[in-house]
Amino acid sequence: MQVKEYKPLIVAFCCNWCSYAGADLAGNNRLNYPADVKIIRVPCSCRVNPMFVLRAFQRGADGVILCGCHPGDCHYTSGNYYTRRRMALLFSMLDYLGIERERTRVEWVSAAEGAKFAATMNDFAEKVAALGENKRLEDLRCKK
Amino acid sequence: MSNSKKYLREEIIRISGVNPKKCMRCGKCSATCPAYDEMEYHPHQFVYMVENGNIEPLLESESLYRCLTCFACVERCPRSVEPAKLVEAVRLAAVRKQGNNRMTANDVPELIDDETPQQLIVSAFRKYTK
Amino acid sequence: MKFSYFPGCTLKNKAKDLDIYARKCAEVLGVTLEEIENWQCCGGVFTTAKDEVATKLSSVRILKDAQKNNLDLVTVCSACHNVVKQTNYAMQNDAEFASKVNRYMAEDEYNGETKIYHYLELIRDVIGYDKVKECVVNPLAGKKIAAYYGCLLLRPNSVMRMDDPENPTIIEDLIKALGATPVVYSYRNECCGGYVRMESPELAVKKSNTVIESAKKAGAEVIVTACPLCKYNLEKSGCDIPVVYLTELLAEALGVKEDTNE
Amino acid sequence: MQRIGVFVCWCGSNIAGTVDVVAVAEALKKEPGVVFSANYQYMCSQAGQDLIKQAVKEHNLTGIVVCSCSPRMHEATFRKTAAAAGLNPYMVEIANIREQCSWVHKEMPIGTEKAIILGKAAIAKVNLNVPLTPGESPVTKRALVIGGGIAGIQTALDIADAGFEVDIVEKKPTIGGKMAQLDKTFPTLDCAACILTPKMVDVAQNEKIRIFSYSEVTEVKGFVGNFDVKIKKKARYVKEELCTGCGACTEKCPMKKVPNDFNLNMDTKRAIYIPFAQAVPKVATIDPDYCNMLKNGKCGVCSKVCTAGAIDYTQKDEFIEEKYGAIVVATGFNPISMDKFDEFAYNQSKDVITSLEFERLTNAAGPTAGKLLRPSDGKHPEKIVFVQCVGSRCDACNEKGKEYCSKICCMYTAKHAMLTRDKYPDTDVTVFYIDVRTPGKNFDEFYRRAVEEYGVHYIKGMVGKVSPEGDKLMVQASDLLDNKQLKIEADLVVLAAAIEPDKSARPLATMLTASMDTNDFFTEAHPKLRPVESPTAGVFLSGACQGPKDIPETVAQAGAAASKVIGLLAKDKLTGNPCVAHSNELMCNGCSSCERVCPYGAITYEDKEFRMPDRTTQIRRIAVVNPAVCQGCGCCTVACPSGAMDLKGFASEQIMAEVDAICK
Repeated sequence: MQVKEYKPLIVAFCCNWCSYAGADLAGNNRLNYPADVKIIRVPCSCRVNPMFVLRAFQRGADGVILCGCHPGDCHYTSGNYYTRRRMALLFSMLDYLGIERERTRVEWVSAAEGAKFAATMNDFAEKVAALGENKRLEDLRCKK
Repeated sequence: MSNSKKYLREEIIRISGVNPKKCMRCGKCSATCPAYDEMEYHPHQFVYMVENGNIEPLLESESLYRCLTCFACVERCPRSVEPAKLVEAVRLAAVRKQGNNRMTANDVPELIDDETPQQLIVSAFRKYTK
Repeated sequence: MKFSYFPGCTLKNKAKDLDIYARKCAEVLGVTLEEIENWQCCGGVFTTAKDEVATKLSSVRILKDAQKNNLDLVTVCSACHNVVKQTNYAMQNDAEFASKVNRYMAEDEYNGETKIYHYLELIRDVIGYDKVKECVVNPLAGKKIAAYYGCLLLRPNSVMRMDDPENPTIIEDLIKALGATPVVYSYRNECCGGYVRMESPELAVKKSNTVIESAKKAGAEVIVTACPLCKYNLEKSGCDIPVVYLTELLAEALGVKEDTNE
Repeated sequence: MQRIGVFVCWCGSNIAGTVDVVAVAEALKKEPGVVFSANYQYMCSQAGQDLIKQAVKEHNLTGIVVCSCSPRMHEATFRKTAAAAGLNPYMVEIANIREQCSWVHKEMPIGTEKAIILGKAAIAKVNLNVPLTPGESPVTKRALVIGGGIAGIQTALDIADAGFEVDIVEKKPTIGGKMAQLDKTFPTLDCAACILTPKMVDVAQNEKIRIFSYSEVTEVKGFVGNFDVKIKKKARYVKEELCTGCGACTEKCPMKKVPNDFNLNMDTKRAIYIPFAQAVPKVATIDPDYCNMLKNGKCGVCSKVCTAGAIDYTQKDEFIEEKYGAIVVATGFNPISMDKFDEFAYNQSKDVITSLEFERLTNAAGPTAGKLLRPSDGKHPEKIVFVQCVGSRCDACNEKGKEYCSKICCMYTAKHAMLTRDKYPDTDVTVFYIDVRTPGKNFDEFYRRAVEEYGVHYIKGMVGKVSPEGDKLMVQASDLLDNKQLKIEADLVVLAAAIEPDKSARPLATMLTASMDTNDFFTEAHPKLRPVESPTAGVFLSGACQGPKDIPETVAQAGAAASKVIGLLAKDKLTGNPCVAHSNELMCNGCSSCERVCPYGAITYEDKEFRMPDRTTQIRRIAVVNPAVCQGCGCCTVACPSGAMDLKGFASEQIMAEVDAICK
């Protein structure tokens, strides 16, 4: 029997103005990153409700990453600062619940940083894959 | 390109770690080379000939032993090609062949004097023998 | 301040002045050089071939010893510096090479952690020219001195990172600190042909003469170098102005030259 | 339940090469709500759009999912298609299976699997979409042009010509830019000043154009049609409105040793100066780093000789706030520093110069009054060597230069060589080149003339080292065609330095949230189809800030940028973004959390009467979002503790549905 290769499931929330454009630029430049990364477009990283992150983990995501504009560059002036604070709290709580720090990340990627986007995703996917499947929130997972 | 030429080219590229395809044929390596006049094949020709697998003539050439390893070509190449490393790789490919040592211990006494620094003798062995 | 020190084989034989004065001057300048025990010759030239491993092991051991002593490493000879620094760079940046080397290193695994200073960098970055100026007792005022860098100190700059490889100032600044006048000339960073001295002496003479002529035209009275091979080659090629080691020059200015002249 | 149509685009082989589009269309057919699924080579083509329209009619679709390129590329296209078919345009969602799938993954099964998941997420979202109607915002009918070189000048003139007001912000004391420093222009050899200065005068006299010279943009807020910009007018210590530009002060100022940057520091100017005779505005400026009066209060000569009373040593930087509908970036270029190329001895000999310095040396208004003299000893050079491609076309690993071709050097070098031979037939001119690149109207003919009629020696090969030897320069170079190393004795060496974007470009891009490439050139919205627009709405690009360009190209692009600006300013209203926040008044408890995080002040509170089930009335404080001010960031939705605040188009439920679809 062939053992199915373990593929992590990664949800990436990208702000429309910088990071989503950065992801597009990575595409334009044909910079590869794992297909395990699935991007959800949000207007600003500050649109990401901690609930969304929890939901992703409950539904079986192995890693969640938020990408926004660099500090000071937010299209909406200050959204990314809120993201940073909110996620710092959320991630420390998740850490307490046993979801390793490496499974969550906030990263600033500008519209010009296609290479950084791809590098970030490669690195994140590698780290998440190294941790293996996320089982810690299994009990909390919604039963389908 | 014949297989043996291809093999030799891959060997030189592997030993040197140089990618000759980066060259844009500007000739700055040869423009800056202090040993140019003493060389039959010049640095830019080394790059071009390795790229084309035309390495046999280089292996036979005295040019291999005229390169000063001064790295002027490496430093000034706008394309980061590093011609000196190619010269060294071809030279090694030549001296590594059985019986092809450029210099033997017996040759040394004639070539040195009382003041010859040790490093010259050591480095000559590094460069010209295997 | 204490540093690990690697003199190299030539400095133990034909270029004793380079070594002795380096230690003397370091002491005057408040630096202790602790010679690495049981070192071996670095090999005199860094082979750029990726598949040459054994020839670079002695340099790796020197670097590892400095790391064991928990000290940064100081070198004086240009050739040794070039070889050790290029080896260290390869250990840091060429994972395949490093893993091959470490197969020879038993429990002494090494991955390029040691920081290397050339004696000139030690003066510029650690001691400082101001400190040198304070310690000068015999200012070399009026002397027109040409710094000869050669190729080994500066190139390849991506590894050596000592100074601007095309317009360096590190030796000139030292000459100024010693009270003398530096002579800047165009061929100070061109090769003297030292490495081909045995293989094709006529070429070595030709290249040396280009350097000597360039320095003399610019008004040099003395040529200063950090490389025993350069010194030998320039002298053998008929240089009619003195060629001295930079540590000799330094010792003269710091007033410690006579002490060691037996 | 929605009736959704799924349309999978091949994008030729761009998508179909890595994604099995048929399999994607088949798989998505089974998703809840999907009643129709199709694939087509180019969904964005007319035929592709017709396919969508037809499907909407035939299958009574209420929602559309297009699996195609990035929504940043064609979301607007497909929304228009939906509208044309009678659907609300916001019932369209795009699954990005090109930039974020087929282009970044190599294997067909992996790409196909991911494309299906992305399609499912989009379908899950559309299932929860509701029709949205955008609000409208007014357009401020004034444009801002940043940079007053030929690019900025041309753009401003063209916008003003259409009847709109334009402000030019120029950081130097005068407009004119690099072109003002040039002598002649290729390939026609007309004098730069003769064709530029009339345009500068036109700008000065145009009542629609204001020039903020010696000024910088310090802050940009707002959005397309409604930018709020703060401009710093640096203190020039001269009252602009009083100064007549007579120049008396610039002759009497005792501080004579100020490096003259207009002549690239090859001569000096006074501490109070007018950069050049035809400067616009022709107003003096005091350099505070050199003025004795400003430094230690001792002098005041300029104030004494100024009959207009224009000198004001107490002047302070002034800040101006202005509203604009559109912003044009025209920040231009500079030659790169030659510090890292000292194999050419630029820092070791005064007689090694850059091409821009050569331009000043041959300019009648330059430091030598147009006589070609060596900077070191003022002697006429008998032998000149030009070196091309200094710092251009370098490898990415090379720390010294730029990867791109600087584009203009081949032509200006041919010009310099030709002009030298024309004026001084006794001077020997040699050009070292790697390639001569002359793609332009009459360009190659021009270069051939330099060779054939003017006898310029072109040698294929690069210079390796320049050695100053006495008063000569020994040039060591390759002659590749002759397979020789040459050693040439020259009197003057001219380096064709690569060009790079002005240093002010990067901080400006940050302020504008406009994107740049790794070389700091501004990125265009589309490299072929939208070459003068930045991806940021309302920001346009003119001239070399977008990439190396010669003058004809710059002027063409400047005009194109102006026409885009005019098209924008001609509108009275811009249709806004309907994806704004709104509060569910039944859930809102009036806590003000949302108000505190809103960066636009779009949220206010009102007391509203609610009828309770027991027929009593209750007055409660609730949040109200002003849709014209809200920009739709969604920060408030997360801050809201009761879940009353949500964002249209990106509702919590919708995003959650996407998460579920992806994690299934």
